[in-house]
Amino acid sequence: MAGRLDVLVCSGGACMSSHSLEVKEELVRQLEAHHLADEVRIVETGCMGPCQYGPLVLVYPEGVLYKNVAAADVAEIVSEHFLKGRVVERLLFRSETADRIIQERRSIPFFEKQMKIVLANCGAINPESIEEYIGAGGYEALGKAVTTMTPEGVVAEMKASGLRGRGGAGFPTGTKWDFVRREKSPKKVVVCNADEGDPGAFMDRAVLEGDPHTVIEGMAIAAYAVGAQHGYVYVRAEYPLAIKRLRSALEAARKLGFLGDRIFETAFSFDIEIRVGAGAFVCGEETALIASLEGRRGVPRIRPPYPSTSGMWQLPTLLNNVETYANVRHIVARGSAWFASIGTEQSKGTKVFALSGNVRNTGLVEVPMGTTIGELIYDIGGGVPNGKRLKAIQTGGPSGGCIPVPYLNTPISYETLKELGAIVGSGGVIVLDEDTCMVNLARYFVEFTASESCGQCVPCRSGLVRMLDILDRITRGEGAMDDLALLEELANTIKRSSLCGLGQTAPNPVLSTLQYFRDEYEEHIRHKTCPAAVCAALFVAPCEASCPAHVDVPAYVAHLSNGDFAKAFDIHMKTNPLPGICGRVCYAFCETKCQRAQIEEPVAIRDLKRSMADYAMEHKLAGPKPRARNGQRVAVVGSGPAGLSCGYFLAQLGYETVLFEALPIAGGTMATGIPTYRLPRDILKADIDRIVRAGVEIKLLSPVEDLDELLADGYGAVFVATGAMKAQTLALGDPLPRGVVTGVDFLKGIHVDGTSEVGAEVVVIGGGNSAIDSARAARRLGAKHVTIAYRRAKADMPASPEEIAEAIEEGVEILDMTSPTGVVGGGRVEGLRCARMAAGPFDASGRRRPVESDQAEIVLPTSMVIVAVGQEATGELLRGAGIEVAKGGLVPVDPVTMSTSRPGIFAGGDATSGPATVVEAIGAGRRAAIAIDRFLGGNGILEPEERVEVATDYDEDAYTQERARAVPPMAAAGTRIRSFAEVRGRFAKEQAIEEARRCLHCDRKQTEDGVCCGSSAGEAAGATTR
Amino acid sequence: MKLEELRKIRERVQNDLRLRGGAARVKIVVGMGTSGIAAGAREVLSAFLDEIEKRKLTDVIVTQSGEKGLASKEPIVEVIERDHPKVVYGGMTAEKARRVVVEHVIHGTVVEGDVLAIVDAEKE
Amino acid sequence: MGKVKVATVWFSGCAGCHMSFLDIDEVLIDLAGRIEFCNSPITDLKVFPEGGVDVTLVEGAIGNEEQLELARTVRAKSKIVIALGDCAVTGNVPALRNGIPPRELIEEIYGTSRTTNGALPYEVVPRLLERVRPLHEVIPVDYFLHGCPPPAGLIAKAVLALLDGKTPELTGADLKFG
Amino acid sequence: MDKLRVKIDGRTILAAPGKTILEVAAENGIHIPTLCHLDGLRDVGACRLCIVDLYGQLVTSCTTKVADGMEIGTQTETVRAYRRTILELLFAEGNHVCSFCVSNGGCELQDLACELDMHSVRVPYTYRRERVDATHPRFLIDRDRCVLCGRCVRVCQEVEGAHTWGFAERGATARVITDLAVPWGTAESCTSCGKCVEVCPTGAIARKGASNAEMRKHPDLVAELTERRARG
Repeated sequence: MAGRLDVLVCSGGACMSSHSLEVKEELVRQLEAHHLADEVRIVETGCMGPCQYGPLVLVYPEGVLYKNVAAADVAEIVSEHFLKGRVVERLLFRSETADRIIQERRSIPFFEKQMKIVLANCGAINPESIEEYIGAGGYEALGKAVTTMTPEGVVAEMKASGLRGRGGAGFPTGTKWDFVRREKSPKKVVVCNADEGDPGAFMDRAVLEGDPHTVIEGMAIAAYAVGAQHGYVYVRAEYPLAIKRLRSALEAARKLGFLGDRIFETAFSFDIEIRVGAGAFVCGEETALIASLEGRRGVPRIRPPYPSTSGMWQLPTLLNNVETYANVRHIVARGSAWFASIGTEQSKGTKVFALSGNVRNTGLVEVPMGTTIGELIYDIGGGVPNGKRLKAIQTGGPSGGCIPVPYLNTPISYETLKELGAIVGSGGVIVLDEDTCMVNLARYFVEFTASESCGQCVPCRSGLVRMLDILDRITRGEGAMDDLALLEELANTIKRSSLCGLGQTAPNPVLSTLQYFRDEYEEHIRHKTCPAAVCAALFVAPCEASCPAHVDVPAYVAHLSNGDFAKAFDIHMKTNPLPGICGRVCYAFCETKCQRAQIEEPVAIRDLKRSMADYAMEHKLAGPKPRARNGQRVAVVGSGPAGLSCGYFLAQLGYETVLFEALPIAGGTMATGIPTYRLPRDILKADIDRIVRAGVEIKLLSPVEDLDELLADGYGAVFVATGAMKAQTLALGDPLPRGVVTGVDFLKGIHVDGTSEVGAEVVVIGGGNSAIDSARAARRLGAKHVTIAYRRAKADMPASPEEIAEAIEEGVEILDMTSPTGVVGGGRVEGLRCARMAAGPFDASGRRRPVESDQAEIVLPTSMVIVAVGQEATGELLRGAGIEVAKGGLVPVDPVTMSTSRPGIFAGGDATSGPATVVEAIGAGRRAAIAIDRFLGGNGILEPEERVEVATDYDEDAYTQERARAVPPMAAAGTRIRSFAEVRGRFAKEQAIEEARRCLHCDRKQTEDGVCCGSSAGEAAGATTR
Repeated sequence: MKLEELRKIRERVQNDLRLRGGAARVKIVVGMGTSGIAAGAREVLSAFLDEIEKRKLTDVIVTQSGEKGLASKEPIVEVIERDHPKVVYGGMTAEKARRVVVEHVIHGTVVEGDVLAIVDAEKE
Repeated sequence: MGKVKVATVWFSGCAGCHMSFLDIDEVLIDLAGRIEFCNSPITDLKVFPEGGVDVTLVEGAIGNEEQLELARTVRAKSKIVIALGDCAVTGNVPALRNGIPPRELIEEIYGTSRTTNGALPYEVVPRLLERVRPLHEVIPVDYFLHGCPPPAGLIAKAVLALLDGKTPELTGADLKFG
Repeated sequence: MDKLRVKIDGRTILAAPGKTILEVAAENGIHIPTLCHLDGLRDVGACRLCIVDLYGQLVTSCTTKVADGMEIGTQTETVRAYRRTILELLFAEGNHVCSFCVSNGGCELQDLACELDMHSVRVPYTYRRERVDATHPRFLIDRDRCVLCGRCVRVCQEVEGAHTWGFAERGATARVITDLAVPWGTAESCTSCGKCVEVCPTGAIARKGASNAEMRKHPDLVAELTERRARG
C-alpha cells in the first residue's frame, strides 16, 4: 500500500544534539502501536535550516512543520494529526510580528525569502538513500554531462554561469576549471575542501550530512570537465556524521555505477576517497590542505605554483569547496543562463549562510546573492531577540569583518561586503546585539587565529600574538592611545606580508572594528569602561556598568537582601540623589543587563529601589553628610534631574550651590511632563526637599538670561541644565484650527497650570513616552476614545514596552504605520488626515523607514490632536555666552567633564544630549560636579574610600534556584483611568528582601586563589566572552 | 548504468516522493474523527490508498481530517480537485471509495448517489 | 651659553654602561666644560633635580616599583631621555627572570642565603615588579644606545651631537646589540 | 635564451628567465636582507624579511621569479617599515640576549637589527622559557634563540638526508624538534654531521664548549656542497 504521509525528521547535527533520534524512535513505536506503519513513512533527513527550533518534524503532504518536538510529544502528533487529522497547534511556528500560528513550512517567514538550490535536498530527502536523491533529479546532470557534453562544453557552462568559489575567496569557478583542464598531464586530481573551520560556520557540514550525493555528483562532473581520474574529499574529523553519510553515499554511487569505471558507459572513469583532517584551521588553505592530504605537516606553501598546475603529488589539482560543488549539478542540468539570472551583476546564484548569535532564528539559510543584509537578519532571521538593539553583524569568521547597522540595505555580494571591510567568506554570519563588546569580539578572533597560525611565517606567528597582547591590555583597561596606532601597524604588516591567506586576513576583525567602532576602543582606553559591560576587569557588575549614573546596584541590593534599607539608601545616594523618582520612572538600564535573566528574569531592581526610597522618605533619612563649606559658590541653571544632581554633589563637595529655576516649581520635566500617575508629586517633592536640606538653594521664578552676569556675581562656575523643553511640531495646516496642541503644552497644562480640557475623541501623534503619557492622561481626563498614530511599526516605538502595554490596557488604541498629513476642520479640529505607510528600506537606526503605501489616505475623526513628536533644546543661554551651539540647539560638551568650549561653563542633561532619561541626566550632573570641583581647585574625589563588597547573611545557593521575579501590585485598568493616582504599587518589605536575594552578585569576581565564588550564572556574568 | 536506466529509477522513486511535492492534482480528505472511525473510515482510507497504488496515480494524495459534525453521514470524504468545487461524499464504504477513485478521480465524473454537497472553494 | 644639564640614572643593570661612559677618555674633559652633572651614581647625588634637566641617560631595565617611580620622574623632568645599553633597551640579562614569580625568586635568593639567615626582604626594599621591562615600555624614550655595554665612542657620539643641538645619527653598526 | 628586462630600484637590468628576484638582485650587487633563505637550500619564504615591493603587491624575493617588465623596489618605505616590524616581532618572541650568546658578533639576527635600523622593539616581549637541549654529545640547541627559519630542517632533509629535524606544534608554540620530539642526544636518525650548526643563523644551535670567538658558522658550506654534488 502506498504511504499516505511522509514524516521527515531532521537529523542534522543541531537537531540530533537536541535528541531528534529519540523522537524518531518514539515515532516508530507509536506508528506500530496505531497500526500506521504501512501508511506513514518516516524519513531521516539532513538539516532543514531553522536549527534554533530543533528537533524539527515536517509532515507531508500538508507540509506541516513542527518545532521543538520532544519524544513525549510524539503520541499526541500520531493520535491527533496522523489519525484524526488535527494539527497539533502548540508545536507550530508562531509569527514574530503578528500573533498568529503558522502551520505550513512554506509560509513561515524564515523560509519565504529563501531560495534553495544548494540546500534543495537538505531536509527534504533521506541522505542515506541514493534512490531518493535520484528521485529528486540526482545524477541526471552527470549523465547529461558525460553523455552529451564535451569537457570543454562543461567548462564553458561553468564559466558562463558566473559561479564563484564559495569557500570564501570568490575566485571564478569556471576559470579555475579551465586552468586545470588546459594542463597537459595524463593524471589529474579533484579535491573537495570540506575542512570547514570558521567558528559559527556549518553549511558544508549540513550539505555533506543532508545531501552527500550532490557533492559527489558535482565532483564527478568536475573530474569529467578537467580530465581527472581521482577525487579526494578532505573533511575534518570533527564531522563524524558527515563522514559516515558521505562514506555510505560513495558506496551507493559506486554500486549504481556513478563512480568507478566507464561511468554511464562512456570512457570516463572516476572515483573518490575520503581523507579525514585532524582539525587544523590552516588546513582550509589549499596548499596546506594538499600537504595534509599527502600526509605531510599541514602548512601552506608559497604560490605560485598554484594547485591547478602543481597540486597533489605535483599533479594538476582542482580544489573547490563543498558548496561550490553542490552548485555544479544544477548549473549543468538547468543551464548557465538560468543560474546567471540569479544574483547580482558580478555575484551569481545563491549563498548559504549560517546565521548565529543574537538572532531569533539561528540556522542555515540560502538566499540569492543581492539579498540585503537587513532582509537576511530581519525577514529571515527574525531580528534580535529579547528587546535588544542590533549593533552589527560579523561575516566571514576570523577572516572577516563587522558591518554596523547603517549598512543594512547593502545587497550581499562579494564586492559589496569587501567594500565595507567584511567578506562573504564561507558564509558564517554572527548577529551582534548591543551587549557585544567589539574590542572583546576582535580579541576573540585574534585569539583564535593566533592559536591556529601554522607558525611558519613571522608576521602571522609572532604578530598575532603581539596583537592579542595589546587587545588583552585594552580589555583590562591598561591600554594607551598609542596602542591603537601600534595595533593598526601590526595589523597592516601581518595583512600585507604574511605567507598565506590565514595571516593575510587574520587582522580583518581588528581593522574592521577599528574602522566602525574606534570609539569603543577609545572608551576602553581613555575612560576604562566597557560600554557593553563585557570586559569584566572594567566594571563592578553589568547592572552598575549599564547605569548612566553608575549606581552600585550589587551593593545596595545586597544591603536590601540583608534587610538593611538605610545602608542601601546611603550607597544609592553616593551616585544618585533621586531614588524616589528613579524608583518609579527610571528606564532601568540595569535590568536589561541583569544576568539573572539567564535563569528566568532580571531582578526587579527598579521596584527594589522604590521600596528603599519610600523607606528612606518615611524614615526621613538624609543620606551621607556633606563636607564642610569651602566658601566657593557655583550656580546651576535649571532644576531638572541634571541640575538637581549637580547641585547635590557640589553641595556634598562643600560648595555653596544655587539652582535657578524659571518656573514656579522645581523639577523640570519631572514636574511639568511626567504625569502624576507615574510620579506622584509628593515623591518628587521629597527627593527635591532632601537635596535642599543637603545645602542646595533653589530660586524659583528666577530665569537666567546672561551667564556672564552670574559669573560676575561671584559664582566660580556655572552648570547649565536647561533641558529640551521646546516641542517639535508638524506642518498639519496653516492656520491650525483650535484643538491642536503639543504634548509638552498638554501635559504642562495638566500639571502646572491646572487646565484639563480634553476632547471626546483624541488623536495623539508620536511613538515616544510623551505620546503615551499624553494618551493615558487624556483617558484620565475623560476622553472616550484615544488613538495614537505612529508612522512606523509598533515594534519600533521608542516608548518603553511596559508603558505601551499599560496604555493599551487602559483602552488606548495604537494605529501604527500611520503618518498624519494634515488636519480637517475650520474653527475647531474635526479630523486628522493620515497616510498609510509601508515598511521601506532600513534607516541608520536599523529600523525600517516608513514609506507611503498605495493604500488610500484615512481620516481619523477627532476633536483634539496632541502632537508629541519630540522635543529639542534651544541652546539660547549658551549661545548668548559665546558658546557655539550645534544643530537642534544642542551644546557640544566633553562627555566626561561636561565642560563647554568656555572654561568655567559646564552643561549637561537634555540640553546637551537631546531628550533622554532622568538617570542619564543624573549621571551627567554628577560628572559635571566632579569636573567643576577640579576646575575650582579640588581633587574631584567624591568617594575616597574603596568599594567594599557587601557580605550577605542568607543561604545564597537556595536563591540561585529558579525563582519567579516579584511583581508589585497594580491598580486595575478600569480603576486607573478614573484618576491620576499612582498606578504601580510597591513591594511589602519582606517581599523586597526576598526579591533582593535573587541577585547573583556578579560583583564578586574572584577570590584570592582565583576561584570564582559566585554561582554558575554569576560566573557567566563575570566571564569576558559570551 | 545508462541514462535511460537512471530515468527509470527516477520515475519509480518520484511516485514514492509525490507526497512531498505539494503539487497533487487531487486531494482526498477522509474524515477520521471518532464517529468517522466508528463508521468505518479506517477501511475507507485503506481502500483509497490501495486503489491509488494499484492504478499508479502519482498526482493524488490522501489525507485525513477531524470530525465534520455530521455523524449520521460518516464516513465522510472530500474530493478536492484544483480549479473545481469541492465534492463531499457521505456514507462511504471501501467499495464506494474504489468507485470514487475510478469514476471521479480518474474520469472526472462525480459519483452522484453519494454526494452530500458540492462546495465552491471561495465559500469556505 | 649656560651648561647643559645632564643626569644619569642606574636601574637594573651592572654599571657597565656607566663604566663605558667613563671610558670616553679625553672627551670627558671636553664635556666637563659644557655640561653640568646633576644626578648620577658617579656624583652620588641621590635626588633627581626638582628643576629638571636637559638630558638623562638611563642605564638598566625597570625591575621594581622604586625604579618605575623614578623612571616616571625622569621622564617628567627631562627634555631628552636616552636608554643607555641593552638592559634599558631590551631588558637584557635582568629580564631573564621574567616568567618566574617574584616571590619564588626572593625565596630562592634570600631564603637559602647564609648571609641573610633566610630573612626575606619584603617590606624594607622596593617590591619587585612581576616582570622586568625595558625602559620604553614604561616611559617614552627618545634615543636608544645599543650594546652591552654601548661602546664609549657611541656614547660620546650621541652626547656630543646633542650638545651641538643635533639629532644623533644612530644607524648601522651603532645598533649592534651585545 | 632571451633575457628579461626588469627594473630594480629604478635600474634597468637584463635577467635570465627562471631566476628569482633575490638571485637577480644579488648578481647585480643589490642587497636584499634575508634570514630563512640560504644558497643551496629550497626556498620557503617563511621569514618574510626579503619582501620587495612590486608596487601594488609585496612578494618574497627568494621565491618570486622575475618576469619581463617587472618593476621591483627593494628599499621602499613600505618594505623597510614592514621588514623592521617583522624583525621586532622576531626579537620579541625569543630571548635574544646578545651579551651572553655564543654567536654574539657572528649572528645574522644581530646583523639584521643593524641593517634594518631597529632602534627598539615596540611590541611587548614574550620572554620565552624553553629548556636548553644539551643531550647531544657535541651540539646543543637553545630554543629561546631559535627564529624558526627552518634552515636546520631543510639542510637535514635536503642535503644530509637524515630527516632528524622537523617542526612540531603551531602558532606561538611552534618549535623545531629532533625525531619525534625526543632529546637530541637520543635521536637515532641524527648522523651528527653538524650541518644544522653551520646553517643556524643565530646562537640557537651551537657546538658545545665553543667559546664566542670559536663559534663562527659557515652557512656557505651548503652551497659549496650542493654545487659540488651537481658537478658530480
